[in-house]
Amino acid sequence: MSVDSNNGPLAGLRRPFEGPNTMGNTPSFWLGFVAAVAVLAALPILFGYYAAEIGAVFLAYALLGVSLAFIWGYCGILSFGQVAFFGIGGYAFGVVAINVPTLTGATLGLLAAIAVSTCFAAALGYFMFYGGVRDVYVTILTLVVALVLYTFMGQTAGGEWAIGDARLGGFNGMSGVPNLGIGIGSTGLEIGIVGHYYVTLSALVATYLGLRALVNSRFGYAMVATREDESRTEMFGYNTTFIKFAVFTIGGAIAGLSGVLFTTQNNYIDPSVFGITAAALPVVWASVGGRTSLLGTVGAALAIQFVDYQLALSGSEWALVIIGSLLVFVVLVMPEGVAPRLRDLVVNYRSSEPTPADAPAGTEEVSD
Amino acid sequence: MGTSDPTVMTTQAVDETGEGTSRILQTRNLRKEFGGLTATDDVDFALEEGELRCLIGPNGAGKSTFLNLLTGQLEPTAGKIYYDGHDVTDLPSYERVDRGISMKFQVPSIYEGLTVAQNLRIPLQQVADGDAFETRTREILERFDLLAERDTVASNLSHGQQQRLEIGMAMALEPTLMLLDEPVAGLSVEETAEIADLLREISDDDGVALIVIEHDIDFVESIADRVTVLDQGSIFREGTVEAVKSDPEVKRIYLGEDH
Amino acid sequence: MATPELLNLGFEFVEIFAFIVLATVGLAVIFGMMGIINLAHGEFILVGAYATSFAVAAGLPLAVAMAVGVVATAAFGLVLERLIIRRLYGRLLDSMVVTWGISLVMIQLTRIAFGNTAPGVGIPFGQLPVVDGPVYYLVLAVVAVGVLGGLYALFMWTDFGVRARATMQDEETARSMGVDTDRMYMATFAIGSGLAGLAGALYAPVMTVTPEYGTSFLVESFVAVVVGGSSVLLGTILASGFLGTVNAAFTNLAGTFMGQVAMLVAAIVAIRLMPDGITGLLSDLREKWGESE
Amino acid sequence: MLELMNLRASYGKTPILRGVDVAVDEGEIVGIMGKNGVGKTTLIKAVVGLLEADEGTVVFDGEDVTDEPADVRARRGMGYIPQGRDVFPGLTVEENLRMGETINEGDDRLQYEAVYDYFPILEERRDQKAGTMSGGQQQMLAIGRALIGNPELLLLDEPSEGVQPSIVQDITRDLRSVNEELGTTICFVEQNLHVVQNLAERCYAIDKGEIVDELGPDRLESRDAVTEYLAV
Amino acid sequence: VAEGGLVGLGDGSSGPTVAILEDRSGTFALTGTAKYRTTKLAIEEINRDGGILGEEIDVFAPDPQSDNMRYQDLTRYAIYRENVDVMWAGYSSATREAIRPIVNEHEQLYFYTTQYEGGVCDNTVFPLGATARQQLGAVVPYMIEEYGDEIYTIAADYNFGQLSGDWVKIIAEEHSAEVVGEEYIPLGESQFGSTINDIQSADPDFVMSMLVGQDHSSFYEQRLASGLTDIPVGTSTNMAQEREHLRIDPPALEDVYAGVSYMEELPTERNEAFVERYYDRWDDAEYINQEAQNNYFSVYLYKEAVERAGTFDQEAVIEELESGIEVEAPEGDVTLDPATHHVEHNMRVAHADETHEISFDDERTIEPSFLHDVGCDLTSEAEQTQYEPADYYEVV
Ligand SMILES: Nc1ncnc2c1ncn2[C@@H]1O[C@H](COP(=O)(O)OP(=O)(O)OP(=O)(O)O)[C@@H](O)[C@H]1O
Ligand SMILES: Nc1ncnc2c1ncn2[C@@H]1O[C@H](COP(=O)(O)OP(=O)(O)OP(=O)(O)O)[C@@H](O)[C@H]1O
Ligand SMILES: NC(N)=O
Ligand SMILES: [Mg+2]
Ligand SMILES: [Mg+2]
Repeated sequence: MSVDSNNGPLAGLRRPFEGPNTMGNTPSFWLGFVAAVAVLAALPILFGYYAAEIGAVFLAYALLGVSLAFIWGYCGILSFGQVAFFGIGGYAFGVVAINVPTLTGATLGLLAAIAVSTCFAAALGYFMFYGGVRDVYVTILTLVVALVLYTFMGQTAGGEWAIGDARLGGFNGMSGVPNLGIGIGSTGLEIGIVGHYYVTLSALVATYLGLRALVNSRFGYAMVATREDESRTEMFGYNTTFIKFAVFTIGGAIAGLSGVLFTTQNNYIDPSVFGITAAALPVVWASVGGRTSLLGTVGAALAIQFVDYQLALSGSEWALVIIGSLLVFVVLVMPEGVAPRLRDLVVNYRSSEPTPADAPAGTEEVSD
Repeated sequence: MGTSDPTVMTTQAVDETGEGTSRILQTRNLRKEFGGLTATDDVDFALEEGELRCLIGPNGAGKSTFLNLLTGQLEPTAGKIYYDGHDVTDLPSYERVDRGISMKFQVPSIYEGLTVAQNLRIPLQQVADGDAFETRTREILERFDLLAERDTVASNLSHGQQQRLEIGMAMALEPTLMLLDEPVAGLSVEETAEIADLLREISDDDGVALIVIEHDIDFVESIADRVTVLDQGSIFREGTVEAVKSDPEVKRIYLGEDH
Repeated sequence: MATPELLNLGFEFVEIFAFIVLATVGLAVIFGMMGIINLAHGEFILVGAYATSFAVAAGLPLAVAMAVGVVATAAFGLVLERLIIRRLYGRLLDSMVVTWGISLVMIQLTRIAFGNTAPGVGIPFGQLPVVDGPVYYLVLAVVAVGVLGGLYALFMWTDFGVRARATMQDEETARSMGVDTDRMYMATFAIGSGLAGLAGALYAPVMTVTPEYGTSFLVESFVAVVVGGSSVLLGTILASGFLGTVNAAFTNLAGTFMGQVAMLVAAIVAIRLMPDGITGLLSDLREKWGESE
Repeated sequence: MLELMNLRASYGKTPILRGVDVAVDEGEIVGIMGKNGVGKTTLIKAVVGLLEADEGTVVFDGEDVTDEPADVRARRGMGYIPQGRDVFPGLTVEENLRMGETINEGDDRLQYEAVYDYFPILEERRDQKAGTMSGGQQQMLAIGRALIGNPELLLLDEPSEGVQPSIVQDITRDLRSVNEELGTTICFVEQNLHVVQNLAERCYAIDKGEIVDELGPDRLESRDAVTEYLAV
Repeated sequence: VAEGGLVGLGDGSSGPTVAILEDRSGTFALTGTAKYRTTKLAIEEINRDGGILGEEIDVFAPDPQSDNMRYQDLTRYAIYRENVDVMWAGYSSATREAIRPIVNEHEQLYFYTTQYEGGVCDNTVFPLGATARQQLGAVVPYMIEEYGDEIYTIAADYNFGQLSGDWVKIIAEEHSAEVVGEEYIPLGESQFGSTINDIQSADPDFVMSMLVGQDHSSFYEQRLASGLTDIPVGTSTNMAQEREHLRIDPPALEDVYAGVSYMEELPTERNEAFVERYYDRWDDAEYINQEAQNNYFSVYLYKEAVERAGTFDQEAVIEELESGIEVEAPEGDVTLDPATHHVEHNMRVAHADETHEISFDDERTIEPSFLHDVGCDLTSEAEQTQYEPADYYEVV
């Protein structure tokens, strides 16, 4: 621990975001965090539109990963269907924005999409948790919900499957989804490629900080207690059913937001977002990065998708073999994920150092 | 059979005349069946405010079942539970806790992955925050002799420390009624004595009512004013420890001739 | 409804029932007995199908080729259990993540090694006289029921079964009772794998064998296991019956798509109403019935 | 029958047993006592093979079994009753008993009736899932399960925990008669004064992973001598 | 933030770069591999003959592995980093739709060559495959004439299949025939028990099959096992694309009739020479499907347009493509229709007998008339639409 970890000049600013439920409660961690955000922010300046366009997709994925790490890592709910909310958010935005092809539509679309995915998650959560569905059954049920959506959206090719001007489009997907924008009518801001990148990055950073504050709050402890032992927690006067319901709903809202960011980047969405491969990706990111580490999950999502992208460019058939093996390897060797392992390394390293203040700056400590 | 107590009252009656009786808990015809087996058989049970009652009885008599009915872990087949003058039969567990019932399970069930301080935080943040929270944390750790273990992960505590932590957590809720299922099982004589002192203290100093299940009759003797003997789901005897201990029927079904 | 139509509907039910049972048993044994959620279940089925296809292509008679498929999958499962799965006991969710990784690898390796199709295997036995369909589907149904009966006897009545179940519940204690628990794990996993291989082998003649072959079984098997609940074998029968009925009825009324959707929706509702599955509900009912005694 | 020489064992890096020497003769009833967390359970686990010894030897029936896995030792005739009633919760009572037979491949197993005689409740509940039995009922099942294989050596870890007083007395008596009638050697861990005094012929006291005392029949008579080690 | 620096980077050589994004693995590898190979073959032939405008063609050809997400990534990469002059990409319509927003945003010249549902009217996209209207227009009237006027449609349950089903109805009506039943089968379904029952009970004169993918080819084996081979099958998808007649043992495809613009078996001298060149180049190749042939001739179409334009500039090339170009394709001479960016194909009916021998019948040229009817004219108006028959025909 750094000497000034609890009374530096910025300690007051940091306090709401720190606590035993998150890793990285030191000034050097925050230094590294700011540096990492700065690097991400610089990417479009350094590498232009292309980096912005590709990078925004990765960041949207990272946000999806965060939504899972939050509910799985902190509340023990493994949803295999986060993509359901992701996809619903994307489609909902498309439906609204296509029907109202002005900035009003884009603005409404964003609000509507988050509302719809939140409500859907709330409905599903209510249905499951108040119905006594538990553990692995939640996992499989959420997966089945995603697969039902996949099957359902796949057969919406016909013209009758339109909401106003927006064709759902079956497997061919919904095309012509407008860009993000804020405004009324034609006055306002349409968000272009680079703007979109920064919007996505901001959403990710804001969500991360918000969730950090949440998990270190009173509610956060209740979540962790629920994860550790539900019936015990109930005996301490917590309505664990409600806690799970609320957490699941928040997770759905975040996934919905990431879906909007993803869909507006591609101006297109199709049912494959609900498919089993897509459904498994958030689970992969959270497992590899460390589900109890929001930042670890972000890092894993970015890294894995980047590697996958590079493998795709190389055209290698081995991409899936490599990703799959990586997953098996990480879970077997580091059951908690990479970030917690790194944290342990850093902690061990520090405690073996006579002068902890000299420990290398935060970049070492990649976990949150 | 349940001793039919002429003072058993309906909810309303309790509400109106509560002061006269100072009765904190009362069950009426409480019944729980598992398939063909009646684990709790029409039990009428009553507990005074601040009383420390031990529940003894043969294995399988239905002691744990009875306690689990009180906490809401199990749903009764029939009957009513009144707590502090209110019918709580249909309330979920967490709402019963809000009203002041807390419980320690038969098997230790602390949060093994969390530290002692984090464990304590879960109940404590329900009743205190800010400075009060810090003070209370310290107080409880001191009282249960866990100050040195503050940052120890609970799974690394000894059995006795775990038991103390769990009682401490139940106390943190500032309950008016505490239910303990075999709190000294597997503890050494020394630790058993420590727990006995603790429970007496909780009862005498804090005025908390307690129901304690235990097979260790010496322990029971060292803490309890009155004991209730359950057998085959029903209240078999109720009275002072001496009276119950010397009852030949209790000897026959439960204590054996050594006692 | 006219008799031939009823017969056709019945035939359809038998077909779907057999499919769900055979798709599910392997998964059910591995999940229910060992607490491993095998997301690579479909790819175990794939191993059975490929082995069968290649054995037929190599000139073996179909029945022998199918036996090859079963044995190959059991052996494959055995190897995987020793290398990977045994590290996952007691880690339910991790097992799901790891086996998903395995599934990715297997699909892609199959593709790289064998291309996009395996050699075709014709449907044996010709067609039925009354209803329009292959005799083979009836054979599948008989095998499905036989497998369930055999498994029930094996796990409930034999010493092996009691030991295997005991091992899965508490390995340490079972070992201290003289059970070679490593062998129990291997044997149980191999049986589960072999059953997956059996499904692959039996459906190799009916369905085109491609690297994605296994995914056709996945949804049905998972849904059936979950709807079935904790008593895996009884659960498999009841869930297959229930889901098969829903699927057959809706397929008949409104086509294959509606059949599938109806089945999935029925499954979701079923889990909501019976969080512990059909067999969970049964034991609750047993408890309730006891009350009136 | 059983001889432990300089036995050392640990969980991870924490040493728990620091060189234990124990010898139990055929037909003896030997107790092991000590306060919580001193390593009694660890010792028993090292004997039955659920924990690997770091150092030292375990000799059973004249043979060095130190490197044998638990299941092999069990089949040699070690019966074990774990602390905390580790019955198989999903198996029925009768299936649990059936598991007990596993350790004995010979034909001198006990009949179910014999076990039911000791614990009638087990016969009544033969088809009930063990996990739904009460705490004490599970303990009886655990004992019955070990008896049925008719082991040469019976190792019990706190058999009285959670059992009602009268049955504790019954169990004590039953174990004595098993010892007398079947010649079973018994080695048990206990916290319960009555059991220690009424069952043990000889008793080791353990503290911090080492044998610190051995009590013969005369000292076992004395309540004070015994409680010293239960409340060290 | 400036795009500059990127655009200029290029790849050193000044010659044209072509993206071939065709699946060599995954679900569509069976057709995609041949598409990739024929494109490569054409480019190699052109390079050997001195390239286009004297420039050698560079190829950017990673394997998208039948994954639409990869297609999106690769399309962006091709446009931004490889700065490609033209691209061939994708087998399924879903792939085309997934990348069309990117293609549109960057006004990228794009050839989509799969036979498809039709209706795409898009200023930088050239959908050169035969449309459902063209393929079904060849086979359905032929089947009605030969077998009768009761039709049972089974089709893959997605955009292409459903629209094809609509076209069967339209064409049936035009020929006073009737669709007596239709069933849409989920992609990936490989059990046809109930479908076959339904066909048996409806007892049509023939079945129209627009089944897609390898899972669906189980239909033919199950058709044989259920004794359904006495009912002939017309198709716009099978045989010419996934060579079911070669993959499945006879006589499962007995009396299957496909409306095609091309099959490898086409017995013309020009085609036989093409087939020989192909197998010389790719000795492990298995089959040249219909779309692979489209890829091949469209490379020449592109070459012709560039040479006429005298530049690789995409706008100029598109303008030349819209001037009505004709090339000698293995299927016969084909003409690009300037207004719709589609091709007037030489359509024929291919018949498989009980040994799966292929014979051809009823050859004629069918123009892409639907888009004309709806008023698509890309020479005068830039559009990015996909029209559907439901908007213009009562019967669907
Ligand atoms: N879920 C259940 N299903 C069936 N029977 C049950 C269930 N739970 C408890 N029982 C039975 O109910 C009876 C009472 O059990 P309970 O656990 O309350 O006993 P207890 O008095 O606490 O005993 P002990 O002192 O041994 O802990 C026992 O016979 C037990 O087998
Ligand atoms: N699985 C384990 N991992 C790490 N440490 C352990 C483990 N099991 C026990 N210990 C520790 O080893 C020490 C000895 O434990 P053991 O269970 O042998 O004690 P015991 O004498 O049987 O105590 P009790 O009377 O409470 O049963 C204790 O300090 C305990 O905390
Ligand atoms: N264009 C097709 N077959 O999807
Ligand atoms: Mg109890
Ligand atoms: Mg112990």
